[in-house]
Amino acid sequence: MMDGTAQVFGEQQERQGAVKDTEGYVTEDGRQIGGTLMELRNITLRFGGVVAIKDISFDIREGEIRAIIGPNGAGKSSMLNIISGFYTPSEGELWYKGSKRPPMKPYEVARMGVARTFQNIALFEGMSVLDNVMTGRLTKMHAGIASQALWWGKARDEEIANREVVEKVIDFLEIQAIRKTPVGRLPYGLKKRVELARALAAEPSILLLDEPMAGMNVEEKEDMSRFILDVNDEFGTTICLIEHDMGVVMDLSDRVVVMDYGKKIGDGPPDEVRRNQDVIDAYLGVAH
Amino acid sequence: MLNDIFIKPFVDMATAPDFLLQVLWEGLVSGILYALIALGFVLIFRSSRIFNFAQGIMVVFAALTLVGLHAMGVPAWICVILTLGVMFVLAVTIERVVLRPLVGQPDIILFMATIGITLFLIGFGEIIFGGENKVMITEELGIPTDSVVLEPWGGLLILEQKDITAVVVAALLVVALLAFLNKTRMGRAIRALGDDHQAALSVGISLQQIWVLVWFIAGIIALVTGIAWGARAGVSFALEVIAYKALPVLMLGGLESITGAIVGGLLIGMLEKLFEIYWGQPLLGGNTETWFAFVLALIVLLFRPQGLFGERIIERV
Amino acid sequence: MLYRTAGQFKTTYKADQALFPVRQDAVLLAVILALVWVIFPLVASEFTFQTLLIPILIYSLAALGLNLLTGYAGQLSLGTAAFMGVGAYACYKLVTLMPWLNPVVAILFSGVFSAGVGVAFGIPSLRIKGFYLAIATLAAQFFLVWLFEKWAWLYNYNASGAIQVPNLEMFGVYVAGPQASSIVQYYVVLAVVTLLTVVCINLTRGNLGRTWKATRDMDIAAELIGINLMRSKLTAFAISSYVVGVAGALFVFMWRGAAEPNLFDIPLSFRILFIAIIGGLGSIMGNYLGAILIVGLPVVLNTLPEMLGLPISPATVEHLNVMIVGALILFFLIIEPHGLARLWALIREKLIIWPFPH
Amino acid sequence: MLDAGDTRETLLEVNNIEVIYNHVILVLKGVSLSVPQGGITALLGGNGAGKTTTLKAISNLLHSERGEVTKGSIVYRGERVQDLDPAALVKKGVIQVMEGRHCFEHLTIEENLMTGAFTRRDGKGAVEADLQMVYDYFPRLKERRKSQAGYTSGGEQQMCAIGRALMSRPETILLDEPSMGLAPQLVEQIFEIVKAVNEGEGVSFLLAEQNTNVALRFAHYGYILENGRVVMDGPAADLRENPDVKEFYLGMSDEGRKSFRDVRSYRRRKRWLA
Amino acid sequence: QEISAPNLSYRTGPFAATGIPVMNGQIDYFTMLNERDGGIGGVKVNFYECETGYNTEKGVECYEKTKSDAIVTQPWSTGITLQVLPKSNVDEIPILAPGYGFSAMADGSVFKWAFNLPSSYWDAASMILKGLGGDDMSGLEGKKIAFLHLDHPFGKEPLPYLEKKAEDVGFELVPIPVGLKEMQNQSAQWLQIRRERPDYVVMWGWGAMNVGALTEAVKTRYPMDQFVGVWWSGHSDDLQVVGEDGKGYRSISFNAPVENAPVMDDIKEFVVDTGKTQSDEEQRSEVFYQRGLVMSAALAEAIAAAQTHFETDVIDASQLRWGLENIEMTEERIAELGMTGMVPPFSTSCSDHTGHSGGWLLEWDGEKFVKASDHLMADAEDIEPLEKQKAQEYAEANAPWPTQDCEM
Ligand SMILES: Nc1ncnc2c1ncn2[C@@H]1O[C@H](COP(=O)(O)OP(=O)(O)OP(=O)(O)O)[C@@H](O)[C@H]1O
Ligand SMILES: Nc1ncnc2c1ncn2[C@@H]1O[C@H](COP(=O)(O)OP(=O)(O)OP(=O)(O)O)[C@@H](O)[C@H]1O
Ligand SMILES: [Mg+2]
Ligand SMILES: [Mg+2]
Repeated sequence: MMDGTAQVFGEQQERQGAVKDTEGYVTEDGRQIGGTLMELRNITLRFGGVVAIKDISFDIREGEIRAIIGPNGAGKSSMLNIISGFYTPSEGELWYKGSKRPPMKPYEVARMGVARTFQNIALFEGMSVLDNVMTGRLTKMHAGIASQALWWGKARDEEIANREVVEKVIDFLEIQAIRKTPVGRLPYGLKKRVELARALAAEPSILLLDEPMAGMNVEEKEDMSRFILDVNDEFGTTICLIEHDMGVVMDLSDRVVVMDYGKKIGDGPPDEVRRNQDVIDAYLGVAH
Repeated sequence: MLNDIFIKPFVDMATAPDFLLQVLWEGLVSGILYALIALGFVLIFRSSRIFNFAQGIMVVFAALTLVGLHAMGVPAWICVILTLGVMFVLAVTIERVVLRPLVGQPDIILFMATIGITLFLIGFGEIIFGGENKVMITEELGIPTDSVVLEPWGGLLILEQKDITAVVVAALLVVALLAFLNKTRMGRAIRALGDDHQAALSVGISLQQIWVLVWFIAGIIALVTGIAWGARAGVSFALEVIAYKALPVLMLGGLESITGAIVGGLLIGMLEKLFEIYWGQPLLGGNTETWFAFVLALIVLLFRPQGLFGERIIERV
Repeated sequence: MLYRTAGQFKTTYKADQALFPVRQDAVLLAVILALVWVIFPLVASEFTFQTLLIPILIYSLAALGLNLLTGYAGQLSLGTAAFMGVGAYACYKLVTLMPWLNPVVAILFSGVFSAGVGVAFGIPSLRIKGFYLAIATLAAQFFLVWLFEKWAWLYNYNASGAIQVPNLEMFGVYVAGPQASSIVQYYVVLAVVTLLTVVCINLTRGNLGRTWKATRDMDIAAELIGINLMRSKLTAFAISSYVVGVAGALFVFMWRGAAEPNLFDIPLSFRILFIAIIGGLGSIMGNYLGAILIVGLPVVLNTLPEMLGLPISPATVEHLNVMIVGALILFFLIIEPHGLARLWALIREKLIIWPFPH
Repeated sequence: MLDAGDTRETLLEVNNIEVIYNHVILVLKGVSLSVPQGGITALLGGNGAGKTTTLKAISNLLHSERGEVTKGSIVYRGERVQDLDPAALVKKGVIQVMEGRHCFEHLTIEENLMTGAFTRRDGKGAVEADLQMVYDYFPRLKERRKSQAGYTSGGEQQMCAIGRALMSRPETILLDEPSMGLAPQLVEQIFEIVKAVNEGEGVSFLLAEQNTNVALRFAHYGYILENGRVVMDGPAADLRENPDVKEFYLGMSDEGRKSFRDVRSYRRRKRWLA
Repeated sequence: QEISAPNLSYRTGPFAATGIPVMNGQIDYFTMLNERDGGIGGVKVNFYECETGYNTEKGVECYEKTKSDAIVTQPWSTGITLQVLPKSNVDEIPILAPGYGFSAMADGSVFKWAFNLPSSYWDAASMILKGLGGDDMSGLEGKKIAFLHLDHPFGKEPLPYLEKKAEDVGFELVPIPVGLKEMQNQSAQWLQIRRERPDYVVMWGWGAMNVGALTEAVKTRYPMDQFVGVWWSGHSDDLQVVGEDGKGYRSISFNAPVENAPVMDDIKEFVVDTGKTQSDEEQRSEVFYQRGLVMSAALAEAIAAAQTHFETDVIDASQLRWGLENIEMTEERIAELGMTGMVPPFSTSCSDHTGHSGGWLLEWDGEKFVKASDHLMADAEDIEPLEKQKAQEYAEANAPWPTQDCEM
């Protein structure tokens, strides 16, 4: 349990409970990837008659950057929603840190260290950037109502300690200047960055990013890529991302899952996926 | 106690079936009248997501105008036409003065604005028409006022002809509205507007035109409602409180649904009457009609959060 | 440049989190406090106490309670009056069952009952949203008022069915009931309101406040980032109803002196909703501005024709009043839908950059 | 394809407009641009540059966001249009496809498309034919025609929004970030459709886009917006070759495309106007 | 120099229909006195209105606003009465609630500052029972009486008395409450009446409730001659809605309309013809307007009595209190006032703040109300102890409560 000051943003995450039985691998650029952090087994998801995901299995390993790609409507976002507990799969199981995850409410999932961003930005529009990022730390604050009401003791200490963590995230993502701006007024790209900040503030062990770079120009994508790589690098955060920009996906990710019409049509390192004929037909159009 | 709750009421129903029929009929008639108010709500809600609290006062206002004009010696049918004119002017004014500047504001702000309209109309109406109770010009409008007396099972069942008229008119109105909303270009535009008015604007749907239209139709419904209620209970500002009853009807039926408004109205009208007569009065000291509808709607909503016929709430991320 | 913020730097997060980071605001607050604690009591007449000062404070408090729920946590409530009623009846039972109880303690304690009732009627909010949720609060509204009427135990079986505030003493001074003087009641109300305002400010700027605001702005996202919606909504209902309940107890015990059940009927709920909305949802200060407008305006309007010597009959004045209040609500909504508080903020922003236009 | 030198009749002209939100936030600080008949004009620029605002100013959708054009003029076919309501503008043939899709959630895809034809008066048959045309362009929409738009995927919604605009038989389409969130194949496809519509039906486009790469491939002329001002404009081909554009908008350096992984140090955006 | 006597009127709101004619009558009477006699004892009476809309909050506001120079408060609603009653002790202003308010206010030793002349609601209930069951009410034995009442302090007021009587006389009492929101739509209540088949329906109605009840009664074909209302349910306008169908309906009243009473001539001469009235011809001939006159006459009598007793023209509030305790409305005095037949004689005293004038049953003949009974008197034997008991309870609940000693 975290009491606010003991552990601040910037320290290495503890990797407790990770399964050690599956072997990790070493990436091209020499990073050590750990064992399986999360595993999805035979997931199927139906909405009434629509089958959004059909019998898909894949795993996410500790410390890796995992991408999910596929045409629109393939079921990628739905997959993230399953991981973060928003949808309950009609069939299949989900294993996390070595044990089968029982059906859970989304907030319980979040408290287990899963943070995410959303395809259609889901910021709290009525709050300032700072407050939005502070919500990322809600799960780490435990002061009672009485203490909060009087702004005394634990509540105040926690507030200051967590504020420090949040300021670090803000510095990291270079959004200091807009700290006090209401997010409603921000341009799209900055909103995406604030969303990332909110997710990072939770110090997750796994970070889910749903199209983090949609609506950005190249330069901004470069910045965003940088942030993602640094998070992964410095804090060892496992990242699972959905993205349509093939340049980004191919450059950043360690392994890629390709989905089409709810089915998995490819899975492997970028180079392999890029050459997969099914993938080219269904998604890429031309080889990238 | 258990006997009083679970057995006696049903025994009572079985032993006096004619009375039960009368209870149901009374429930049906008030249900229809609730539903009429709810219809006005639904239409406006569909086209603008505005929860139009002013529908109740529009009913009063329409009825008062009608009666007031008649008192000035204008023939009944011309009164109706003039009243429609007044309702049209009202629709245009509301659109110009209130809705247009408030486009795109949060729902609750618009809701509040309609309460502002309500207050304004109450004050305005009282200055013009005065607060006294007035008699609806039922006969002058050619509505039959006799009653039909039936004797099922040797009992007694009294049906007022004006109630029967109200039921028939309401049914016609619903059919017409359903056809309008689902089959016409305007109807589609109204529904589109309710979903996303920015997008509606961008495809060239004119908010102003549609809102005037919709508020005017709501005004027509208000006039019909006003005549029907007025014929039953006289016309005065106290009528306004019945508008509250339209709220549970709406919620039960689903805020966007015409069918819902009617089904909700009938359900609530009949059930609250049954409950009051067979449970409320003997066991709870009566007057349960003040809350029964709300609690009923609440219970239904717990199982169907969008009401019986409402549109499914789309939750996606 | 009266309102200059330049040059006021914050060196610690603590200082940055202070209530009034801008010095001028602190000065303004000091002036207001001096007015309400010292100047007003010195100059106010009985009439001013009874028709302006005390009701404005009590209405502000009720609106504040509602604002926590609707403005901060995003749950629309149309049942405020009923929850006030619960507070009032609870307080009445407390002081009649335990006459030795300190009246202020009784008032503060009676909020606990309305908090309980509030939570019960808040449970549907877990499934029902938006306007549909209003039905739950309306059910509370109508059901509770009915209960106040039918449950004779609540009003000690007296014939009129109304509750009447007995004379209550505290430290040898009457604080409630007909014998209590207005100034004493004013101070009691002011103290309670000040206390609860401070509490509400703290709650809304801290963790709980952020939880509520997140729930309000986007509940799905809130849940996905780890907020337990049930807890968030129910605490909002509880705390909001608590404040509203205390306001209800004050309403009857420190001001009205007596209450019939239908006092707590829906028009009162709407009135408080007006105050909260005109003042500004999601703002603390707005409630005070709103109350001043909604409570003060009719009083002023009523005296106006007399002062101007206009020969308008009292009934017409009343009708005009209703009309004007309606029109003003529209007017304020149109010029600033986010309420007087936002209007003030806007003016402040302009003052800060004044004399430059942007 | 149109050439840079080709001078055609100017359809839409924006002269030095200024836009203020909420009475205080100055967003556009003097933007001028023109859209020729039958051309595809691209409006490029980073986040918050003011592209959307420019488009909304043209289509008069600012009003409901508490924004207003305080200076300058917007002229369409020689007529000042900034005081018209959006519906009147649609009747004149200018329609906007909004950023972020904005489909009518509770209407089916087909009903969504039909609302696009709201202002048309040329009879059922013509509308029906155009519906077929849209389905031909977007077969995916035909598959999902009976689904409520709220339940379709992002890409499907984008297609629906474009299709809906086509249904009004416009002369000019203001297209805001059509590629956002679309699979690469689809981006290509949608731009192909834009091109096809442009060439086939003679519709002019004003296109706000982040995906500079594609945009400059399909557009004839481009404007680059930074911080509420136009900082550069020129024929698309020229812009593609401009070294600044290359570096900051196309992500190319002298050695060709750089890997996102290799951008080790954060690059500061170069400002044309500091 | 003038005497300030404000009236907390309600010409707006849901009950305006009942309020307007009474208010008109009240104010017209004082206008007449001012015009004809130059006031009372040579001092003009400033009888002005403060509009409450029957809203308690507004009422209290009016009370606070007017109390500085007022010699009397006429709160005009049970809710407002409840609130100003305890205050009047502190502010020392008499409350005059003619024909409404607490019945127990009759006990002047406890309610030193409150007056509800000339008859209380318990009196009304008692007179109705007598009117239906004969002087000893024996005709009611074994009968069933439905008590249709507004679910509000006003409507509940006669219940303690009726319950007691039901036990004593042996009739069955079925209370049927009508919610404020159900006033217009009483079908549930009348279905209940149809099911219960009561021998009589007694109505404690107010404002729009009356019309609602009458139309339902006509619809369910309840015999009108078994349907009786309190005096607020005897408004001609309400009956106009059912017209001929309402024939036979009765209402108890402490005043009766007398079209050509001498006082009406004075009203015509000094108020109507000078254009100082808001009433119209038709209204002036009706029960409610004339009730307003009677109420004002009683107040004027009290003022006059105080003036004589204290030998001063401009009396103050506490002097008026004495005056209100010493009203002598004898047959002769009534005749002098030109009100013969409009109100029964009565007198008040220190211990009796009501006067218990008694009244008549008025019957709707299809067009107007006419007297339909002899003068009825409430049975004091039962009512007096009840008054004492309830007054005592009230005083205890509101301790410390100042009382006065009426023995000396
Ligand atoms: N709540 C829901 N109810 C019904 N259908 C749904 C729901 N959520 C998703 N779907 C359907 O499931 C399919 C997959 O949707 P999803 O959003 O996962 O696609 P995606 O791969 O993220 O596409 P995109 O790249 O366009 O975002 C779509 O056809 C969509 O219509
Ligand atoms: N409703 C609004 N109120 C206040 N400011 C706004 C509003 N809408 C936009 N802005 C501001 O205007 C500026 C320009 O926004 P705009 O949406 O036009 O940018 P854009 O170029 O379309 O960016 P993006 O590529 O992210 O869509 C931004 O800084 C934004 O914060
Ligand atoms: Mg997706
Ligand atoms: Mg944009």
